Amino acid sequence: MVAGGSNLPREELLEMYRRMVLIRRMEEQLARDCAAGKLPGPVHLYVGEEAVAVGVCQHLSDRDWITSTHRGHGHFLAKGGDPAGMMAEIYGRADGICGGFGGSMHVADFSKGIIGANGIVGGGIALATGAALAAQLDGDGRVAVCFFGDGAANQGVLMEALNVAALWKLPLLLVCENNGFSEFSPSATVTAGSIAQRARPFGVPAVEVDGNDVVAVWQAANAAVRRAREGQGPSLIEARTYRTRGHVEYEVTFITEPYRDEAEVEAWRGRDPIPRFARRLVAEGLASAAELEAVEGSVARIVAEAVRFAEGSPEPAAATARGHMFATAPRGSAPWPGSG
Amino acid sequence: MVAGGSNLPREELLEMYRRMVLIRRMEEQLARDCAAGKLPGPVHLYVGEEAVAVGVCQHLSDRDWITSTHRGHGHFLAKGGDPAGMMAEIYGRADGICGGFGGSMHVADFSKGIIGANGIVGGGIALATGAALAAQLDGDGRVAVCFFGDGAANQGVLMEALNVAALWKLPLLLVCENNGFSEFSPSATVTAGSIAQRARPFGVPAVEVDGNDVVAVWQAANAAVRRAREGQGPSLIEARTYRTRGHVEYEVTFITEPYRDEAEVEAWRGRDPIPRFARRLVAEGLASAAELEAVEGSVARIVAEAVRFAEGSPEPAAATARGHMFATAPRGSAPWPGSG
Amino acid sequence: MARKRLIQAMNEALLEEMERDPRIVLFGEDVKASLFGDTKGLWKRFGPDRVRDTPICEALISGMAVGAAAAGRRVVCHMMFGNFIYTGMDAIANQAAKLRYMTNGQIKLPITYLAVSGGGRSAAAQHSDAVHPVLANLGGVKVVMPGSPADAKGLLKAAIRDDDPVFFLQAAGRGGEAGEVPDEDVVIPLGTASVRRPGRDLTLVAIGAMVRPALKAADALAGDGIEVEVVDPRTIVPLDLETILGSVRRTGRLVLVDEARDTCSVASHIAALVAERAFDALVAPVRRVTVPDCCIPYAPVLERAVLPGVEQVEAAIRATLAWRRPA
Amino acid sequence: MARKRLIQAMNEALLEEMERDPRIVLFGEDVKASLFGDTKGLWKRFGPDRVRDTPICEALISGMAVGAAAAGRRVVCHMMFGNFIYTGMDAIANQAAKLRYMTNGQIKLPITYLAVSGGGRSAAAQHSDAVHPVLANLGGVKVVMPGSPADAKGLLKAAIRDDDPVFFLQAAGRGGEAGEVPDEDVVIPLGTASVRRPGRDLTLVAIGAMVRPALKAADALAGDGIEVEVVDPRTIVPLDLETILGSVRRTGRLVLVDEARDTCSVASHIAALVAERAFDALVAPVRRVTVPDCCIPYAPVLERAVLPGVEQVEAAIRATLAWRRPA
Ligand SMILES: Cc1ncc(C[n+]2csc(CCOP(=O)(O)OP(=O)(O)O)c2C)c(N)n1
Ligand SMILES: Cc1ncc(C[n+]2csc(CCOP(=O)(O)OP(=O)(O)O)c2C)c(N)n1
Ligand SMILES: [Mg+2]
Ligand SMILES: [Mg+2]
Repeated sequence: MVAGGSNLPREELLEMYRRMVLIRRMEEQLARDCAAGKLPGPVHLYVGEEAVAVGVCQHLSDRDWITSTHRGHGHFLAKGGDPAGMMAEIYGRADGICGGFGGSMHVADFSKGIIGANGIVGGGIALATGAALAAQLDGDGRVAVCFFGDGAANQGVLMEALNVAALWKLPLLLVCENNGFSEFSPSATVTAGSIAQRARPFGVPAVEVDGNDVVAVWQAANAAVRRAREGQGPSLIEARTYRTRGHVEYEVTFITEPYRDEAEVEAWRGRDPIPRFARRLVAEGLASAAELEAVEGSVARIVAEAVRFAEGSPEPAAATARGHMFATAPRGSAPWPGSG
Repeated sequence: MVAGGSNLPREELLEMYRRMVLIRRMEEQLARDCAAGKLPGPVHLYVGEEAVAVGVCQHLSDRDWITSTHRGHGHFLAKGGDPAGMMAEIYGRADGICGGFGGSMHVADFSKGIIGANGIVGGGIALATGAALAAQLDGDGRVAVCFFGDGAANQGVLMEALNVAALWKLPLLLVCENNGFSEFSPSATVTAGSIAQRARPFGVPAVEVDGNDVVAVWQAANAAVRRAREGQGPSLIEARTYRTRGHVEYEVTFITEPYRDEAEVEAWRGRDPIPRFARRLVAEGLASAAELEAVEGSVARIVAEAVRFAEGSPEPAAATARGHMFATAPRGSAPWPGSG
Repeated sequence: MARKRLIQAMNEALLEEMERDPRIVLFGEDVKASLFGDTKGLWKRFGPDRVRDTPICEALISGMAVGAAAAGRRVVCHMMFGNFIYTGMDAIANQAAKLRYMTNGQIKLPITYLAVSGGGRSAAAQHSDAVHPVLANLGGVKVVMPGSPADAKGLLKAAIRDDDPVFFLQAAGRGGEAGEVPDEDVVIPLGTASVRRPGRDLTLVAIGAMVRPALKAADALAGDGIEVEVVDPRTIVPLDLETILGSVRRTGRLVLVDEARDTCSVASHIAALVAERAFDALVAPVRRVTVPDCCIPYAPVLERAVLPGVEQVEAAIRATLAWRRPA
Repeated sequence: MARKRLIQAMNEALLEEMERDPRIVLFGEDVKASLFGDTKGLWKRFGPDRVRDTPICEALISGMAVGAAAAGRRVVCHMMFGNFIYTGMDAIANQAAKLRYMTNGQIKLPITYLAVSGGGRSAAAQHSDAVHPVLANLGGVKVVMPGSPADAKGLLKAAIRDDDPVFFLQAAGRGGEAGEVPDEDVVIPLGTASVRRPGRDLTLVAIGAMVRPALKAADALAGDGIEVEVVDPRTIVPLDLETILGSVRRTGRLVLVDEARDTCSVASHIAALVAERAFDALVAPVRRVTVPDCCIPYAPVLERAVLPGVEQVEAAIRATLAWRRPA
């Protein structure tokens, strides 16, 4: 028996459930940490959208590439990034996955194919296209997946990527996470027409999918990833979802007027992908309530361990602040100015 | 009786014919001048594409705006720009329409609504969108028209403009001159799918039209300009045409291998919009061969006068080279360096 | 005169100028919600025609500003963060900075581009660049960097009334900085530096966000009887070189503080100008306190290490004063 | 050793490096047809997988280079004209220059961006900018500007083999310049200046296209017994400051020639470095011969007036030598 008529084995379904819960609990921790003033920089949480990252990344291995967004914790964790390394990074610690140099908007792990979160809206699109080019040249069936928001879909580079990927039949999957908002602007005010349709003039297949249904996302991604691996070129998936938290964690401190209805948020909370998936797993007899509880337990331990790891990690050393600018050490470059 | 079932009066048809001939003869002169080494900079000729600029600009007054391309002589003249001022500009003379500061790729006359040719492929798209915004705020029915090539259609800014113009219902007309090439790359190698279709996902109406048929262009532009003036928003026209000369005048000196079939060029020469229109005018009894000859005569005088004017104009004064950088003279700015 | 935050001063300037000139149109991403507070209330006051939220498409909006200005509007275009200026750089560098010149002065381009610039808030590399050196090198755009709330108001008014493209760069994290702001319609002409503190021993040129640490360092040194003259150029293009040269001619010593990466910084440029034009007045090397040629890191301890701070400024001043020509 | 044009030297370097390393991929607009000749023949030799014509979309291709490099390729990305670097600036400034740093050195980004830069051919403002100061200020990209065909070959090889993003800027109009080019596999390390002519009276630092007028000016002055040392830094980032400082310490005088707009030029930056590090050696003001802060005009007479030429260089040298400390 498989959920919703998918061919998904039980283990895979449970693994997806586990990942969604992991993302959620990690971010709930971050929300508390932010409120407590423990995070040095801004964080954009993915709460409510977990099914998208998880449903897509379930098809990927470490050898596939993803690019992500400013709302990137979910993609990082779904692709197999280390929770402790991420937590330490967002805490700004030396053992962070980027040594404290990047922070929330730049969590990356190239050894896992995670090209990283991105502070530039739309910034991942060209990177993913380039990774897809590399994958095509490698010729061993890798794919590149680009996660981007509905707001990012208005950056022209999306259409540039559709054009090149179509022409070159690149193994690229463009995943638009349409959560209804571009910061504080509702989509209707800044996004004309349909995003999925934007792929069509280039001959790139596109589907719209319920982004709060992890199985539906899995299915859409399954077809698209297979297409890409087989050399048939790019696809676009528009996943309809919603962010139930703010655009950025401290937004109430500077956004003085509401930009959306509380009722709308409530309605979407009712469509929360995690309980929804849980109900389905239980209803279809694929998991017991106890099993799902056990997931919560194991995830809670991972989160606690991540916090412990992050808190125990030292601050980076000030003397290392110039960091790794260049791989080939520059000869004869002027020493740090201001040194008198 | 009107040509091709259009509602165009004879005078307007003859005026369009006259403009097309003017553009052609001006550019043939420039081609000779270039071959003779008389032009300081590169020139991109519009030969074979005149029907597009003329068919569109026939709907515009000096109060409407156009933006143009590196291949901009035709747009400049079709919109009522002064032939002598243009010629002097391309010769690099003080009486050029831009005082010799701009040259071929920057001929502009704001008093005629000509925001100007542009050396940046796609550069006119955002400018035209901004002019359309100004026109909308003016509220007196002005429109902005953006001419751009098929190559420029691959710049993402086109899609950004489609989105904003659709959202704001801007009085904008996007005219893609699809001449089959992006420099030396045939469209099929660099442009996926259909350009006209790219407007659809934004809800922007788009038509394809025979760009070598001035009446067909006139008709398509008629509907689009009326729509824009009435506040119904943007449109896109894709005009299929061909440049029968090179991308740039001296290309044979550096493009050592042919990038297109001579037979293809020949076939398109057979569809040359000027003789084609001439035949039609005569066939439909709208003009006599003698009348069309008279057009040639009057145009030849204009071209000769333009050359005379340009040749008689002095070179700009070296002391003025810093030109008009700022409208509000900067206080306390450092004088010209290198003065010792 | 009333005590106000810098961002409030900007907000007032925008409000007053839009009131004054109905041809002003303002647009950018989320200018209605207003992330920083500078555009707060404008949408309500002036309506959706004159105040427009754009989609995220910096390449378009930076160029739309040019088109709208060329077609007769006075434009305020919000670019949000300095780094997004790179995203919209094409139309800024190729159109805004050139269209007037290329067409022999046929048009004016009255555009004010707003952005926050620089670091200091753990926003990391893609939200913390100080972009003024890049803009200054373009030649065709003016660059304004207010160092106080009062200056912010007077300079923003001047920027908006100016007939050229002006970048008004508000220091990140300085929006909350409070100071006395005049109630009257004060317009500070672009290209006039401000001597924030007189002194005879050394000239300290500090730009934008760096004015505060510069003043603190000067204060601290005053305790040791060292009198530092703090000059805030306020605008980078145009640059009030005369005030700087005049000061250096009196003090003979120059230190510059600039929150820019060192290579091709404004600090470097002013140092070069002085080394050319006031060479005979200089009695010690010209020192720069700048950001090393690296990105702005996330962790606060790292970020503090790369951004110029009071101690570095003090150290540079002391070293300059202690310098003796080798025998 | 054989006499070759600079563009041929580049073409050879590209060909030899692509032969040497099959992981190199090259793309850009019309690289198959090759407007400048640098990529001529590569498509035929290496096929459509490794040599790709892109559509016109600089914002994408500059970022694709980063993605492909991050995913393990060595990339050559042709940006055509320097001004189009502005069009692709977002990914250059926000990704190429930062991705390695932000991720704590997890990756290398071996990318060579090619472009012609600067004026001199009546291509007007949108095809004539010298973009090296802007790039140098980004901190995260290297900048190479060859001053001769031999240097072009050796430096391009070094750029391609380098594991960081490198901009290789060929001076517009210098592609035809001929010179002796070694046949062997000579690689010139980035960050090594070249003393093009020794001299004891004055140090003349000349960058890229400016090396030629600098050498001519030095030649002319030699007739008057004035010995000018001409230093070509060859790479701006990294900068071989030691060679420059060493020369100034010997000569005591410095003139810089840079085909950049003056404000925040590389000339300014080197002047600042010298005014800091070799102040005691200087016996005269440091002069810059640069482009005024304006656009590059079309008409030849105007363009000649704004681009540094032999006479201006000569005049600056003579003025520097004639300078006496006011009594
Ligand atoms: C180039 C650029 N422009 C603007 C911003 C500021 N910004 C950050 S997030 C955001 C909205 C993004 O919307 P969307 O792509 O839908 O992603 P979401 O936040 O909804 O996940 C904006 C405008 C940015 N980071 N980068
Ligand atoms: C931003 C930018 N990229 C590249 C170029 C170089 N270039 C000049 S014309 C051209 C081809 C333009 O093709 P298209 O838009 O179809 O116009 P056409 O020349 O066919 O009229 C290119 C690539 C440029 N001028 N600007
Ligand atoms: Mg969104
Ligand atoms: Mg074309």
